Amino acid sequence: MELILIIIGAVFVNNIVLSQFLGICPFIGVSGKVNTAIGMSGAVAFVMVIATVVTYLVQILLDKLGIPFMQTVSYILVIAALVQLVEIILKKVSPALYQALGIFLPLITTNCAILGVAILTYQKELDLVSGVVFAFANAVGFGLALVTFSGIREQLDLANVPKGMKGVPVAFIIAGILAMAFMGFANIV
Amino acid sequence: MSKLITVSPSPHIHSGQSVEKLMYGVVIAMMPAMLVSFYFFGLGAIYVTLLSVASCVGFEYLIQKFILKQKPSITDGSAIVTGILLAFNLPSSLPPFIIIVGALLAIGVGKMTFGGLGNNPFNPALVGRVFLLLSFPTRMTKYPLAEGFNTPLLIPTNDNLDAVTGATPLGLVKEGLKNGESITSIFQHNGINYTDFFMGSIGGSLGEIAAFALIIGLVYMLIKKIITWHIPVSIVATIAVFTGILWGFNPESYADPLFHILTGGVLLGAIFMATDYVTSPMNPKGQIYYGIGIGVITVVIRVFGVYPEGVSFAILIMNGFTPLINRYVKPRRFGKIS
Amino acid sequence: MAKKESTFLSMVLTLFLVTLGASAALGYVYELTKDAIADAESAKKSLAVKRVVPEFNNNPTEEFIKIPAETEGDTLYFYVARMNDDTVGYAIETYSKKAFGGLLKLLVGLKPDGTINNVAVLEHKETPGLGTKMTEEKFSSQFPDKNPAKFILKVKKDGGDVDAITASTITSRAYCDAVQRAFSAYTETQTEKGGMK
Amino acid sequence: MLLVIVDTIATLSGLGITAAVVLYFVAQKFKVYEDPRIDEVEEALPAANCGGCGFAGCRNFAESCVKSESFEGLYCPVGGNEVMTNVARILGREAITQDPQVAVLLCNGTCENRPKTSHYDGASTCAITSSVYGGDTGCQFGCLGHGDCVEVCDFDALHMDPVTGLPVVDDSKCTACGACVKACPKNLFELRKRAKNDRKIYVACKNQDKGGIAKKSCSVACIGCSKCFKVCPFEAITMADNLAYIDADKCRLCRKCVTECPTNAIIEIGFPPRKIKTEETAQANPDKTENKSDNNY
Amino acid sequence: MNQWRNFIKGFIKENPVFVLFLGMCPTLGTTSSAINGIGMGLATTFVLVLSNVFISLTARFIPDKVRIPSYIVIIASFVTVVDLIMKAYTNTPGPNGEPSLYDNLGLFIPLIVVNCIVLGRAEAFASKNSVFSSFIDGFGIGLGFTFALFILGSVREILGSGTFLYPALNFKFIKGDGMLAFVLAPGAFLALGYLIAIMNIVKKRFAK
Amino acid sequence: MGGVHPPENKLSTKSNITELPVPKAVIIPLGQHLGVPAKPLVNKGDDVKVGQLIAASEGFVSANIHSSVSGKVLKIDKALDSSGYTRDAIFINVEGDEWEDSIDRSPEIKKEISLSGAEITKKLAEAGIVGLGGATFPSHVKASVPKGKKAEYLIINGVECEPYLTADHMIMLEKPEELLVGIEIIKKALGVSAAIIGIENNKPDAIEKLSDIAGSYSGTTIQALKVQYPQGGEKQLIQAILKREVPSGGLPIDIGAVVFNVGTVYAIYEAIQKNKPLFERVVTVTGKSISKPSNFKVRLGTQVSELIEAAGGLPEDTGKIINGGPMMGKSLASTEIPVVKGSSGILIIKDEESKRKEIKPCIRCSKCVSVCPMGLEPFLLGVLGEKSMFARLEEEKVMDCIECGSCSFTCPSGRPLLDFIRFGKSNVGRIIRSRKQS
Ligand SMILES: Cc1cc2nc3c(=O)[nH]c(=O)nc-3n(C[C@H](O)[C@H](O)[C@H](O)COP(=O)(O)O)c2cc1C
Ligand SMILES: Cc1cc2nc3c(=O)[nH]c(=O)nc-3n(C[C@H](O)[C@H](O)[C@H](O)COP(=O)(O)O)c2cc1C
Ligand SMILES: Cc1cc2nc3c(=O)[nH]c(=O)nc-3n(C[C@H](O)[C@H](O)[C@H](O)COP(=O)(O)O)c2cc1C
Ligand SMILES: Cc1cc2nc3c(=O)[nH]c(=O)nc-3n(C[C@H](O)[C@H](O)[C@H](O)CO)c2cc1C
Ligand code: SF4
Ligand code: SF4
Ligand code: SF4
Ligand code: SF4
Ligand code: FES
Repeated sequence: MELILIIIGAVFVNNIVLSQFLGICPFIGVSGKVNTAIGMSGAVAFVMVIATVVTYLVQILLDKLGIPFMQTVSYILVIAALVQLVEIILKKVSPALYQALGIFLPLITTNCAILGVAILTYQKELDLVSGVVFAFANAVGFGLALVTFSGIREQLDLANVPKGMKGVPVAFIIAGILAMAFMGFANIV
Repeated sequence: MSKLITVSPSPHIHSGQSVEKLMYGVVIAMMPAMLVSFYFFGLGAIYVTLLSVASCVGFEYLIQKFILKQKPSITDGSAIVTGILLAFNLPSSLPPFIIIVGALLAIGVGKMTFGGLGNNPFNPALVGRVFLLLSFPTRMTKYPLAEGFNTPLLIPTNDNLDAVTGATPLGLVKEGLKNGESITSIFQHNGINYTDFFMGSIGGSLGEIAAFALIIGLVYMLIKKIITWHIPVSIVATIAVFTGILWGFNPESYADPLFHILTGGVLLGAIFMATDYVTSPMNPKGQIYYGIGIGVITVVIRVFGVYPEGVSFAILIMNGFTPLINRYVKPRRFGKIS
Repeated sequence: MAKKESTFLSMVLTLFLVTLGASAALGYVYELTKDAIADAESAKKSLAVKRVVPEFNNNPTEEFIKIPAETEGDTLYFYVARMNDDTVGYAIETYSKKAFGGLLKLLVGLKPDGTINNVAVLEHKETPGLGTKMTEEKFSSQFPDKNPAKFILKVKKDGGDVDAITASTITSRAYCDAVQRAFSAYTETQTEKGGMK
Repeated sequence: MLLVIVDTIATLSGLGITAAVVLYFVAQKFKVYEDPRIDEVEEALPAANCGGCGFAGCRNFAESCVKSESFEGLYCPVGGNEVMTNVARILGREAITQDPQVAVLLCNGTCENRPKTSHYDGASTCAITSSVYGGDTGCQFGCLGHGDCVEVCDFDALHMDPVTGLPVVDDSKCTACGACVKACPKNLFELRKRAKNDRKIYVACKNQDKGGIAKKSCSVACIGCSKCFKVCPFEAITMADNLAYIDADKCRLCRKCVTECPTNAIIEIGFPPRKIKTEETAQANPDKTENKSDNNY
Repeated sequence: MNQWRNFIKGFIKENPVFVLFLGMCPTLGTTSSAINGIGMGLATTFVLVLSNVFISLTARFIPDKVRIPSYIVIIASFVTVVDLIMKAYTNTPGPNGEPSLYDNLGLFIPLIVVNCIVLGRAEAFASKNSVFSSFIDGFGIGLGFTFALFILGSVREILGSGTFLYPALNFKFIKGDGMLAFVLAPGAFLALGYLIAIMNIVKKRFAK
Repeated sequence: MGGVHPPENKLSTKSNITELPVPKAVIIPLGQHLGVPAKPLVNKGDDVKVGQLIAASEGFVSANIHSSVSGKVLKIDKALDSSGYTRDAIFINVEGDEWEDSIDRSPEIKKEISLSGAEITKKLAEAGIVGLGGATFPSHVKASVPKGKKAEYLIINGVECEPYLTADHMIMLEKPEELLVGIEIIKKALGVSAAIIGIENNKPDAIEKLSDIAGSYSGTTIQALKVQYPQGGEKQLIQAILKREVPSGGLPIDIGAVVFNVGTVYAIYEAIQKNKPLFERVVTVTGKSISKPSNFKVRLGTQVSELIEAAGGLPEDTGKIINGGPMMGKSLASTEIPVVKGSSGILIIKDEESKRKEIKPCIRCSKCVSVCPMGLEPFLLGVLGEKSMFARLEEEKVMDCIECGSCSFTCPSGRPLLDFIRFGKSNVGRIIRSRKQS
C-alpha cells in the first residue's frame, strides 16, 4: 500500500515535471515527436533507477563518515560515470537498445531530474526498495508528462499557432495548462 | 456569356452545415439550463452570464484585431459558447474583476495563444475556470444559496462571504466525511434530497444545478446531430460503475452513484464541455476511451482528492491525452487487412 | 589549446588530483562554515520562540522538556523562557494531524498562568489562499491573551468561540486542535509536577 | 578538522579513481568502431548536451552533421556560428561554387494581357488548381496566381503583385535555391545566369499553343513566329513547341530580338531606357513598358 | 569594448533563459518571488564565475577523456561551497516566520551543478579562453540569468501575491490575495511562456 | 460505415431516353478511358462510317475507339477536354449517317448467346467497351479474371447514388430485357453463375420491373439497397451486398466479386448481340434551372453545348456546368467540349448555388470522419495534404480514399478537404510509383 501511494504520489500528485520543476530542459527540448519522447522516457527510467540505487549506497558511505556535505559532489560524479558506463556497455551489448535509448543518455547526465530524484530519495528518508519504487515512479511521471506533451505538440505542428508563440513559448503554455490540470490531483494521497 | 462560369473540384454541393449553426445550436441547447440558473440565482446569474459572454467575445475581438491582426471571427459563435460555459462554471457571487480575468484566461490563454478556433488543445472555458479555482479558491468554492429573484444582486465582500454563501452538496459531503460523519447523517443533517438535484434548487455554479435542464439540452443536441452519444454516455456510465462499486463496498462512506451523477458538474461537463469538438477525440472509439478516462479521473479526484469536484480537472487532463488517443486510436479502416 | 594526451595514467591521475583538490577545499570550507550553520539552525528556532513568548534572556532552545503526547506517541517540546531566572512563559511545539494538508505544526506561547501569549506556525501544507490565512491577523489575533480554560478552542460551527477562516473550517479546526493540545499538555505538567520552575 | 578533510579526500578520490578505472577498462572492453569524424565534430561542439539543437545531446548532433549532406536544419545554439564553421571545416565541406543565378518567371500573363475565361473556386493553391483544370484563362500554360512559389521561398524573394496577379522576384534577395522552380506546377520558373546589373532578356511565355490560339488567350504570348530566332546574331534563340527560348549563356544582351517580337513576349530588364523606340512600344503596349521601366534601375 | 560586448550578450542576445532555454528548472522552480529569483540567480552566477575562472586556469592540464568528469567535480565543489555558505548566512526566516531564502531555494541549489549553462560555458568558453574573458563571460551570463529570474520572479510575485520584492519592500498593492495560480506551478509555466514570446519580439527589435 | 444523404433531385426521371440528332461535326478524343490513349488509324481527309474503328488500343489497359458518325476526317489535332487542357483528338465533319454494315440495327431482342467466354472478352476489347459508371476502365480487362483468382459473383451497379443523374435508372426502366441478357453474357465471360443487381430503394419502379423479368434468368437476383451516398461506390456496393470488404489496396476480384454498371451492361449487350461498338451513350442533362431535364442518347463527340441546347438552352443564371453528378463530377470551363465515353450527365447549377462556402478553420467536429465510407480521417488527410506531409499521408492510408467527396460535402467549416486529399494522393501515388521502380 505504502508503495502504491508512493507511485501515485510521484506520478500524478507531485509530478516531477509539472509540479516539481525537474527535468524541464529535456521536457521542452525532446518533446517535438512522440517517438522521441517515448525513447527519452525509457532512457530516463533506466538511468533514474540505477542512479538511485548507486547514490543510495554512496549515501551510506557519506553518513558513516559524517560528511553529508559531500552529497552533491559524490552523487554527480557517480551519476556522470554511471551514465557513461551504461552508454558504453549498451552500445556493445545491445545496439538496438542503444539506438532506442542510447542517444538520449548524454542528455541525461545534465538532467536535473536524475540528481533531483536521488537527493529527494535521501531527503524523504526512503529505504532502498521504496527509493527504487520512488525513482521508477518519478520516471513514469516524467514519461507520462513528456509523452502527453509531445502528443499535443505534434498536433500543434498542424495547427496555425501565431508566429510569436510558435515553438518554445507555446510549449510552456501547454505545460502550464497541463500543470493546472494536474493540480486536480492535489492531496489525493 | 457575360459572366464567367465557375470551376472547382468536386463535390459541387454542400450539406449546408456551418460552424455558426453548430455553435448557435449549442447556445440554444444551453438555454434551459441558463433559464433555470436565472430562476434560482436571480440577477446575479444574469449579471455573471452577460459579463462573461461580453468579455469573452470582447477579448476575442481585441486579440484578433490588435495582436494577431486577423480578421475578427466573433460572429461564428464559439466565443459566445465559451462565455456561457465559463459563466455556467462560476458561482453567481463573483466580483466583475474575477470574471474578466477568467474570460481573459479562457480566450487569451486557452484559445488565441494556439491560433484561435480549432487549434486549442484544451477546453478554453475550463482553462478559465480552473485558473480561477486555483487563483481564487475562497470565492470559487463558495456558492450563493439558490433563492431565486429574492437573492439580491450582491457581490459579497470577504467579510460577509460566509453569511450569504454555502457549499455545494458535494462539498458538504466531502467535509462531512472528513469529519468522520456517515453519508446518511450528512444527508439528514443538511437536508440533501434528490428532487432538488433534479430540479436545481441546490447551491452550485450557474450551469450545474439542474439535471433536467441539462438533459433537455442533451436531447436537443442529439436530435440536431450536433454531438453524438459516445462522450456523455461513456462518462456517466463510467462514473456510475466506479462509484457504484465503491458504494456497494461501503454505503456509509461513499455516496451512491446517482448522487455523484446528479451533483457537481458531471452532467454539465459530460454534455457540454467534454463534447467540445476541438478538444475531444475524433472518432467514436477514441471518444469512448476519452469518456472513460474522464469518468475515472473525476471519481478519483472527488473521492480521494481535495477538490469536492473533479470534472473540470478530469476533462482538462483528458484534453491533454486527446492527441495521443487520436494518434493511436484510429477509426476502423475499410478493408483493413487483419 | 594544446591538448593533453589521454593515457590511462594521465586520466586517473588527473581525476585523482581534481577530486583531491576539490575534496580538500570542500572539507576546509565545511569546517569554516560548520559553526555558522549550526548557529543559523538554532537561531531559526529561537527566533520562533521569541515571537511567541515575552522577552527573556536565557536560551530556551537549550532548555527544553519532551512531553509524550497522549495518543499518537509523538512528543511535544516545551521550551521554557526565563527572565533573570523568573519563568516568563513556555513555548510549546505542538501539532495537529487533522489539518487540510495533513500535519500542521504550531509553536504556542503560554504565559505562566496559561493564557496564550502568541502562536506561530512552524510547518504546514495548507492550500495557499485558503488554509494559509491562519497566519493572517484576522484569524491569529483571536488567540493572544485568551485563556483556553475559559475560551473554548473550537470553531463557532462546533459550538466554540473561534471565528473560522472563510472557507477553511478544516484548517481552523486543526489550528484549535493543536493549540488545545499544547494547553492540555501544559495543564498536565502543571498538575503532575506542581508546576515547573 | 583534519579527520573530516581526510575522510572527504578519501571518499571523493576513491570514487573518482574507481570511476576512472572502471570506465577505462569498460571502454577498452566494449569498444565499438565509429566514424572518427563524429568524435572530431563532437569535440568542436560545446558539449553542453542541452538538447537545444533539437537532438538528444551533442553526440547525436555530431552524428547527424557527419551523416547528412548539408547543414540544413542543423544548428547549435550554444556554440553559435563559430562552432558551426569549425564543424564545417572538420567535415571539409564548402559551398559548391557556381555562377550566380537568379530565378526568372517565364510568364507575363497579367490580368490585363490575359483575360479570364472562368472563375476558380476551390482550394487556392496552384498545385491543386492545375490538377483540376488548365486555368482560369484561355492559356493552360500560364501562371495560376495562387502563389505556391511565394509560399516556398524561404528568403522573402518572391511576392505576388496584386495588380498583375503574377509573382515578382526580388533579385537582391533571391539565392537561386530553386524552391520555386520545384514548386510551380506550370514550370514557369527558370534559374538563369546573373548578368551585369542584373540585366536579362528572356521570352516570358510558355504557351505551346499555335500562334492564333495563343494570341487569342494572351496578348503577350509567344506565337512561335520565329522572327527573333532569325534576327538573333548569336544563335542564342531556339524554337520548339511553338515557342522561342533564349539561352542565357549565348545571349549577349543585344536586344535585337526584343524590338522584333510582334507580341512583346520578350522582356528586357535592367537596361537604360531606349531613346526613340520606347515611345512606340509604349503606345503599342502600355503595359509592357510599365513593366520594363519598373525594373529600370 | 570587446569585453563589454562579451559581458552584455547574456542579457538579451544570448540570454540563457529567454533565448537559449537552458537551466529551465531553477528558472521555474525558484521564481515564486523576485527575491528568490535574484537569490538563485546570484548563487548561479557565483558558481559560474568561479568555475569559469578555475577551468580556464586548469583546462590545459586535463586530458580529454576525463574532461567532463573533472569539470563536473570542479563545478560541484563550487556548488557545495555556495550551498554551505547559504546555509550558514541566508538561513534566517522572515519577520513573520516566512521560510528563509535557503529554504525557499531548497533542492535547486545542489541542482546548479546540472544546470546546463554552467557546464556549457565551461566547455564552450572557459576551456578555450583567457582567465579574464572567462571571468567576464561567466559574470555576464550569470547576470543575464539573474536578470531573467528577476523578471520572471517579479511578474509572478506581482500577479500572484500583489507584492514586489517582499520582504525588502513590505508593501501590498492589492487587498486580499493575488492570483494564486501564479505562485503555484502552472503560473510559472504560463508566465515564462509569455515572457519568452515577448522577449522574442524584443530581441528582434534589438537586432534591427 | 459512413455516407451522407444529399438531396436527390432526380429531376429527369419522367423523361424517356430520346435520341439526339446527329451533330454537324464531332470531336473524338483519343484518351476517353482509363489507361493509355488510343492510336489514330485514320488520316486527315479519310472517309469514315458510323462504327468504324478509327483509333486502336495501345496495350492491354487501353481501348479501341470507333467513329460515332459518318463523314470526313477534318484533322487530328489538340482539342480542349473537360479539364481545360488540350489533348489529341480526331475531328470529323458529318456527312449523312451511314453505318457499318455489320451492325444489327433491328429492334428485336436477341437472347441466345452464341459466343464462348473467351470470344466475348475479345469482342469487348474490339468494341471498345469501357466502364460507363465513371472510371471508364476497359471492360475486357475486368472480364479477364487474373490467374489464381476466381470470380464468384457478378454484381451489377444500378445504384446511381449521385443526385440528379438518371441515365442508369432510365436504362433499367426501358431496356430491362437487354440488361438481363447482358448479364448472362458477362456471367459467361467470367464463368460465374450468380449475379446480383443492386438498386437503391428510391427507384422502386426499376426494382419492380427487373424483379419481374429476372425470374426467367436463373442465378440473377435483385437486391434493394439503402438510399445513401456513395452506395454505388464499388467497394461499398460489394460490402452492402456480399458483406465482404475489398482489402485496402486490393481489387474486388480479390474477394471474388466483379462489378459492372448497368450502362456498361447495356453496351455489352449491344456489342455482343448486335455487333455494335461503343459510340453512343445515354447522358442525363439536368439542373434546377434547366427547362427540360432530359435523358439523351448521344453520339460520342457531340459538343456539350448541343445537349444543353436540346434540353432548353443554357439558363442566364448558370454558375457551374458539371460533367457528371454534383458529388463527383468535374466542372467544365467551357461548353465547347465533346461528350466522351465517361460522360454520364451534364448538370447545370445556378449561380447562387455554385459558390463554395467561405473556408474556416477546422473545428475538429469529426463529422468528416463519421461520413467517410472508407474509415479515413479526412480532416487529417486534408491538413497533411495542405502541408505536403506525404510520408504521413501514406501512413494514414490516403490512397484508400475513393474521392467520394462526402467529407467536403459535410464539413461545417467549408474546408476543401477533398481538394487537398487529391493533391496528397497524386503526390503519394507518384512517390509510391517511383519507389516501386527503383
Ligand atoms: C482546492 C481546495 C483547497 C482547499 N484548501 C483548504 C484548506 O487549506 N483549508 C481548509 O480548511 N479548507 C480548504 N478547502 C475547503 C474545504 O474543502 C471545505 O470546503 C471547507 O473547509 C469547509 O467549508 P467552510 O469553511 O465554508 O465550512 C479547500 C477546498 C478546495 C477546493
Ligand atoms: C490500375 C487498375 C487496375 C485494375 N485492374 C483490374 C483487374 O485486374 N481486374 C478487375 O476486375 N478490375 C480491375 N480494375 C478495375 C477496378 O476494380 C474498378 O472497377 C475500376 O477502377 C472502376 O471502379 P470505380 O468507378 O469505382 O473507380 C482496375 C482498376 C485500376 C485503376
Ligand atoms: C463515390 C463513388 C460513387 C459511385 N457511384 C456509382 C453509381 O451510383 N453507379 C454506378 O454505376 N457506379 C458508381 N460508381 C462507380 C463504381 O464504383 C464502379 O466503378 C462501377 O460500378 C464499375 O462498373 P463499370 O466499370 O461498368 O463502370 C461510383 C464510384 C465512386 C467512387
Ligand atoms: C458541442 C460543443 C461544445 C462546446 N463546448 C465548449 C466548452 O466546453 N468550452 C468552450 O470554451 N467552448 C466550447 N465550445 C465552443 C468551441 O468549440 C470552443 O470555443 C473551441 O474550443 C475554441 O477553439 C463548444 C462547442 C460545441 C459545438
Ligand atoms: S508562378 Fe507558378 S507557382 Fe507561382 S503563382 Fe504562378 S502558377 Fe503558381
Ligand atoms: S524560391 Fe529560391 S530561387 Fe525562387 S525566388 Fe526564392 S530564393 Fe529565388
Ligand atoms: S476521405 Fe475520401 S473516401 Fe473519405 S469521405 Fe473524403 S473523399 Fe470520401
Ligand atoms: S468536418 Fe470539417 S471541421 Fe469537422 S473535423 Fe472534418 S474538416 Fe474539421
Ligand atoms: S535545468 Fe535543465 S533539466 Fe533542469
